[in-house]
Amino acid sequence: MKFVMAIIKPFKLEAVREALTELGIQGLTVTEVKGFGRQKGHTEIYRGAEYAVSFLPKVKVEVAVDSDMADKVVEAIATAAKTGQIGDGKIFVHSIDKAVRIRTGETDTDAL
Amino acid sequence: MKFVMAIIKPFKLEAVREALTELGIQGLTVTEVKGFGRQKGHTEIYRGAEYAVSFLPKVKVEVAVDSDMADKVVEAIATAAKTGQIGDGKIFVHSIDKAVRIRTGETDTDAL
Amino acid sequence: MKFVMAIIKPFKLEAVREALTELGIQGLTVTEVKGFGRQKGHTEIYRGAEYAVSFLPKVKVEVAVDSDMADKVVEAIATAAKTGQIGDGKIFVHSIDKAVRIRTGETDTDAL
Amino acid sequence: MKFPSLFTSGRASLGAIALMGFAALPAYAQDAAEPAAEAAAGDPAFIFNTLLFLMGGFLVMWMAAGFAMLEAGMVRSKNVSMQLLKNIALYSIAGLMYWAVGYSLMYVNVNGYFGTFWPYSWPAAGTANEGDYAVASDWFFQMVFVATAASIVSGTLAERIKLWPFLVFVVVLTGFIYPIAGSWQWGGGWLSEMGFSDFAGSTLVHSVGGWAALAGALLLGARTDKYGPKGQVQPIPGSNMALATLGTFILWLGWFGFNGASQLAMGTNSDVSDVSRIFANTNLAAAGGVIAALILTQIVYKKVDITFVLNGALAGLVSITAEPLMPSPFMAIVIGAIGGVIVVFTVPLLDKLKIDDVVGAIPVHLIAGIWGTIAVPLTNPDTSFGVQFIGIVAYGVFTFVVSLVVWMIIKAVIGLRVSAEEELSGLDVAEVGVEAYPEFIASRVR
Amino acid sequence: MKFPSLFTSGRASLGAIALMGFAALPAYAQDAAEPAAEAAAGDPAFIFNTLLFLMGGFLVMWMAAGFAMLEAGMVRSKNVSMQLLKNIALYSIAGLMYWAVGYSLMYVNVNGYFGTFWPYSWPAAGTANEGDYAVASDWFFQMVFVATAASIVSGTLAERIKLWPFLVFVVVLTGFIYPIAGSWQWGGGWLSEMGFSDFAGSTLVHSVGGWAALAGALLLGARTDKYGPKGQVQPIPGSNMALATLGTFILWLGWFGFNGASQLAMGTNSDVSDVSRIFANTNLAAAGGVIAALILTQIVYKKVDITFVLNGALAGLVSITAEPLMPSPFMAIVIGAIGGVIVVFTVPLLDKLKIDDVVGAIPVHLIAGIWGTIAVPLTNPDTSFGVQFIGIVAYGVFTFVVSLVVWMIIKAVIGLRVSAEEELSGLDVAEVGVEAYPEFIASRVR
Amino acid sequence: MKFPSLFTSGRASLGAIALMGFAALPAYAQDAAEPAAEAAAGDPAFIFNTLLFLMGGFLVMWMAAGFAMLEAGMVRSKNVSMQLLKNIALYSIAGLMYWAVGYSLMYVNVNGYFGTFWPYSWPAAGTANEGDYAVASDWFFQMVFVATAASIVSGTLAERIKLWPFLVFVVVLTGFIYPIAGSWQWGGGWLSEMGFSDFAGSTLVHSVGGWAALAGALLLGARTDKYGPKGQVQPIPGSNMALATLGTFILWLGWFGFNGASQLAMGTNSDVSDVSRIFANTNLAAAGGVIAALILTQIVYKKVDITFVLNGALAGLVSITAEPLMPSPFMAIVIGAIGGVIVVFTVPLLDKLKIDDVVGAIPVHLIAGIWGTIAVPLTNPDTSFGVQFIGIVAYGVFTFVVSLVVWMIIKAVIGLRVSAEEELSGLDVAEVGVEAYPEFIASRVR
Ligand SMILES: Nc1ncnc2c1ncn2[C@@H]1O[C@H](COP(=O)(O)OP(=O)(O)O)[C@@H](O)[C@H]1O
Ligand SMILES: Nc1ncnc2c1ncn2[C@@H]1O[C@H](COP(=O)(O)OP(=O)(O)O)[C@@H](O)[C@H]1O
Ligand SMILES: Nc1ncnc2c1ncn2[C@@H]1O[C@H](COP(=O)(O)OP(=O)(O)O)[C@@H](O)[C@H]1O
Repeated sequence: MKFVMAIIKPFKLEAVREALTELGIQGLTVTEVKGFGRQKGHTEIYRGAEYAVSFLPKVKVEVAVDSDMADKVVEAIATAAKTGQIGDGKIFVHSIDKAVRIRTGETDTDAL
Repeated sequence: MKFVMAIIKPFKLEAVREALTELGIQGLTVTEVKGFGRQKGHTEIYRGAEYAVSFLPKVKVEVAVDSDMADKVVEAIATAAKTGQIGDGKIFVHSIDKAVRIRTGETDTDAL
Repeated sequence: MKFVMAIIKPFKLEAVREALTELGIQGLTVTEVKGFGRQKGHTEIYRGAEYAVSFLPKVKVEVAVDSDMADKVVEAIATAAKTGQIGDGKIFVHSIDKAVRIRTGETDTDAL
Repeated sequence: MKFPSLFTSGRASLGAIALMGFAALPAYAQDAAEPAAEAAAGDPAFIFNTLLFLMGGFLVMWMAAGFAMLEAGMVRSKNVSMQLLKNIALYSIAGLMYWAVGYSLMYVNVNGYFGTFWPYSWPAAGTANEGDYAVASDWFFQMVFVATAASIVSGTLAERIKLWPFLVFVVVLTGFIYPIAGSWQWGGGWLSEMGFSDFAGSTLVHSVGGWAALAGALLLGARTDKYGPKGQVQPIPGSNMALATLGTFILWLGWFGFNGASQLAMGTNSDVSDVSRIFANTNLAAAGGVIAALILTQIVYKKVDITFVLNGALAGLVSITAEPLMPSPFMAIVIGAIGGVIVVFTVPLLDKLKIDDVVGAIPVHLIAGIWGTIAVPLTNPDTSFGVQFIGIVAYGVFTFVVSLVVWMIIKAVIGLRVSAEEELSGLDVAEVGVEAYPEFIASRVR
Repeated sequence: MKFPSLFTSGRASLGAIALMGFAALPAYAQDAAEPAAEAAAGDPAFIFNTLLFLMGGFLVMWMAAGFAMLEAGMVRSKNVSMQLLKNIALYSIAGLMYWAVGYSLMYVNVNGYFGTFWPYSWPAAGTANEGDYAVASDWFFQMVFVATAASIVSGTLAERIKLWPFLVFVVVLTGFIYPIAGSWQWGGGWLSEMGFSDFAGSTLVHSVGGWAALAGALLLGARTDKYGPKGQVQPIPGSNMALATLGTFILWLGWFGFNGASQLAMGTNSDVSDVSRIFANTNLAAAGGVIAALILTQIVYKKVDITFVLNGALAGLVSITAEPLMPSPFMAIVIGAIGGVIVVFTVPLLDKLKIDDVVGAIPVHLIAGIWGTIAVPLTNPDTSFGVQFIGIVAYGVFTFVVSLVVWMIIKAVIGLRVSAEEELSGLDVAEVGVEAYPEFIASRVR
Repeated sequence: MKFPSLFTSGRASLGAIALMGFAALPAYAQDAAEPAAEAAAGDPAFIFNTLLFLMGGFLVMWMAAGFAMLEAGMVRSKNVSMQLLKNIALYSIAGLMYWAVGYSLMYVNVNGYFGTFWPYSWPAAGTANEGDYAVASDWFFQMVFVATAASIVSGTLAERIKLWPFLVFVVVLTGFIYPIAGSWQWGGGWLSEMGFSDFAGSTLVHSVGGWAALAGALLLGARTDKYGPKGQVQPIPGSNMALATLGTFILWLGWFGFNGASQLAMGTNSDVSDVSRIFANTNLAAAGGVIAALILTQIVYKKVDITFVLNGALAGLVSITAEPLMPSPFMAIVIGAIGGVIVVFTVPLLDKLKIDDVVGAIPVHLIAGIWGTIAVPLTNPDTSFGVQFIGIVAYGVFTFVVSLVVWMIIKAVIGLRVSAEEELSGLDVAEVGVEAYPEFIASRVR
């Protein structure tokens, strides 16, 4: 099984969720994060003093999938999350050894 | 070493922490997340218009453990977090190459 | 490629980011988390009743890097995040199979 | 050019005699500002007294917002919308019920034990009643008091009671229980005959609210997980201390109306001097409550629990409410400070009894209310401990028993408590449908 | 020892006659407290009337905070600083413009359709004007009304309008549109001649604000994503119900000043009785609005939407504003309750028309304002439905058309709307530079 | 049926003459409503004056909540409970100290430099003093002023000072420093003899608070990381702009009491007209401050910093406080606007000097306070720049030096500052034990 982690722009979450649902993905987990990257933050002025806001709000989407789904999932996310503008984010994939569904005790692919 | 990531119902956190502590686990990290899954969210009405709340509050628990502890840890979490109701969550396990304790520089199993 | 995840004290974030930038790292992702560990929380009293605050605020920093950078990155974080006091946190490293930059579709090392 | 009469448009203007900022204008309207013919010259005392009720009334009305903020700050974020909703609804119900039946039941034709069952109304527009003040202003002032009593209940029972059963109880409390009990004293009933004294309502308002809350709390039970399996107390911190503090300041401000306007008159030098005395004493008692709670929590717990300090202010205010006029400044401080002490010791006590009072309303309103009522003879020679005691017991027994019965009936008929699951997910999702802070990720651990 | 005169220091003191708490002091100042010589003894009616304006004025001023909190609670967290900024800026602009031109245009030398273009000023310090009240107090009271009208616009257009274009519109609205329209009735102009009646401004203040908001909303368009591709409504929940509720309570409190002081006099027993009646009726109507919205949302939607209940309170208040004096208590409740019903049904209606009104200001202020104005003849025999209708249409046409033209000019010259990207990132980052809640991680999904 | 007398029950009722809403009742109580015998008919001027103090007093009391909210909004979330606690505690201490010694020291038997060391008390219940107003109302009004001065200190020193040392300073400030300094002018002391003029306290209240804060800030040092290693300013944004704005509106509202009631009388037509003038001027000055800050930040920084705009409102208010009566409307706007300009330029200046003032209290209260005092002779011909200057310097030297000494003694004996670690974890955890927003995950980066 593979674990796909995507860092995307927050307003793209709904599009990504829909794209994944269309692929038949039944579950995913979302975390609010802050990203630092090529997309520079902005300079703000507070009470007359400048400061850099270097971290930008992003959303992390995590999906565990069957290995042969992984590429499709990556592609679906990449397509749905793309604006073509800097800061669109990244997708990282790694392998997982095991998955368990807590409710039933099912494991691995059955658990997803 | 293994890295165990569990997505659980928020109110089960305390039970999970206790179960892990009993196993001798000395540290873990917790993140507030939102989950999308078989457990459907609910429909809300705001000012006369319906909308779906598809993301539900969940908690992510992460524990790095010695490989031979991994199964016990998974089991402990699965038992403690179980309500038998839909939405109980998932546990994912993957291998990690390295662990470092920042304070001491200890590595791998010593670092956990 | 490697994926480095560090749990650090929140006020060390800026130092860590600077250390990584000096290494040439161009992106990273930050999450607010709560940690449970050897560093004990504190006991609080609320309206006359004691309770333990066992989770402490921490920050999780995640960086995907080229494999040969991994050690340097771990070292840089370890140095920058260290106070020598209990609770400084941990660094975990695992391998990733794939990385994609959403904006361009570049993959793997190019994507970082 | 004719100006609209008062009734037609509600406006007149002295624009005609306006002085311009930079230059004189060529012409002014000539015939403006014919003052509306006055049937009779005003009686200053009548106007002053009425004004006192109106000012006191709007200050006490503002306390509804104070309770709403205090309670919203003391509950968890998942129950905040519900708590806000209850507060605005209860204030509205109190207003309607006190018109529909409450005021008459409390003040009209009281037979010693209750008055008359009828809606209440006021002189027609453009006319005034005989007497010392406009009755509508008195109605307004009395109405905001009953809302206060209902707010107390709302705070204690937060985070687990369903909306509608709570509102049904409010209907009964504000339409019947409070007015009947009130008629015994302020309506000139049997307790007032006996010489009981409760200037602005330590017992009539605050303890009555507290007894009703206590009855509800016993029947409703504690919030899930408030008390652990081994009986230990598991604190459930409130979500927003800024709101709780704001609420406390609002209540403090409103209390000047609560106590000050309970003088009921300011048309003479001595009456307005008494109102002034009451303002000063009220403030001193609250300050005494704050400082007592501050010092005591530092000593007992090594840290200063802000929620105790906020409760201390309110307990000081409740304590002085039974007699805000007679005490010397020094005695006012002492009476208030003892209120603060009461809070610090009785909040944990209630927890030992497993009575779960989310905002501390029972210590603040009921227990400090009893203390304040008992303390009246310390400074008011026309009163006696015996009669004060009788009054306290009478209000306690009546309110507690009737409330308990009402709560039991409501429980039997429609139920009181949300399901365990709803309590877990929060009442905002379960009953209101609108979360208070939908964008903020709250720690959902409890 | 001589005490400073009032003008020099602003202080005097009766310290000399102070009674000490614990012991007499050896000596008192002997010559203290020579009362400032009074040119003439005061006229109680003059003073009471002026006091009514001052009290009413500060209560209505407080409504500026109410709108700010209500709107801050109903927008998303990324636009909160902007909304707060707009509210404090618009209140300030209203104050300056109503001095610079508004008051004279509305009240001085009105020719039937408008008054005079000049800054307004008051009698010199230490002097008093002839007439029934101090003109400066009237100016103050009228000024806070115009700010209310501007606040209404701010709520509807939230989350997408740029700061400066909005403020430019406020300049025109508060300096010209509102005062000209106001002169027709309260300035003694043609509508007042005709017998139109709007006691405290259901139409003159609330509908005028609502029409201006509607014109702006049509030109500005809805927030991105408010209406989905298939035309469905995609709710955008407000970020903070505690603030929204606080704002509503503030407005409710302020409304006692709004309606009560619109009696314009309290120097006679009957005037102060009327003010009392107005207080009671105002409260009953608001309560009616709350309870109607509460019950209706429970029935229609199965849950009680707190935002509708808050809107219900305000709609009840707006509804009674055209005639808060004449209705019996029962009628006041009915009039207010219909306001609550209006909200529950017209909020979704506007959405169907794709008119995006962030806080529900159009239902609350415009539609309930029309209802309140139409309802006047139900209880005030001196008025007629026909004339009320003419007034409503006249205000509607004038305000809507002029506002639309002004909005169009502003749009053409400097633009109205932030870019899509700025809307996405939030107006706080884009235009204010200071986020409202920088430390809290908000859900940035929308 | 006998109604309880006022002292016994605090209630009476005209229920007997009540008019029923729907039907007449069979019988009314016959003997109700015997008005309490009045020793003497009231003197309207006495009552009006007293009422002015009571109204002004409760409005200024409300400013305590304003400071609490403003400061809670301008600090980081980890220090919010502490800031709230300090504000409610300082208000309470001010109330107790001003009774225990402050008022007498300021007003009773002033020898030119200070008055008498004794607690202060009031005429017995049911009696009235000779003179123009009830002394208790004056005490109440003066007491809330001293609390204002203490609030200023709290804002500047936020986020790093320990609770108890701060409260010890408040005891000294409110019991001694402020009253002694105040006696020089309002107590009829040497500065008032000389012809110094400060109507409502730009210098006596605001600058005094500001000087005390400045002395503390110098000794306490800046917050960790406020100034970077290379001396650069590292902004620390406040956690909640909604609260900061609410606080500002509360203060604005309270200021009508602050300045308006400093007229000290409204028993004559000219006095109440002056109060009206003051209301109008106060509002115009605040609006001027807002608009000046708004335009200036847009020009200088390209974005409108809401915190500057809020400070601008307050600076406008402080600026007009020394003379709110004499200026024409236009001059009031100008005086206030210059206050707004001062804020925008002196906040960064203080940062250059590495004086860390969390809420901008020194620019707003001290610097604008000096400006307001200097500006008095522009509109008040009875004053001179020379004497104004002497007054400003006298207050500055006295308050700064004495405060510095007191701060140094406190520092030596019990220390002033929390440890670096406690500062990092936040004062709420370290000293209060109750976090303000325990459920919300705050960005803990700073
Ligand atoms: N090496 C990395 N490891 C982890 N997260 C990264 C890394 N590089 C970028 N990110 C995340 O991806 C986001 C977008 O990256 P950025 O460089 O700004 O633009 P782009 O995705 O267009 O290259 C960042 O805000 C950060 O959250
Ligand atoms: N494939 C997945 N990848 C990542 N997280 C998942 C996945 N499937 C489910 N989850 C997480 O687990 C939670 C529970 O899953 P759900 O399908 O609702 O019920 P159950 O755990 O009973 O099968 C989800 O809310 C989501 O956070
Ligand atoms: N086994 C683990 N797995 C995941 N996170 C851990 C683990 N152990 C510790 N942590 C994280 O590291 C933080 C610091 O650990 P702690 O034991 O308190 O101190 P130290 O880092 O000095 O050993 C914890 O708060 C927790 O967030």
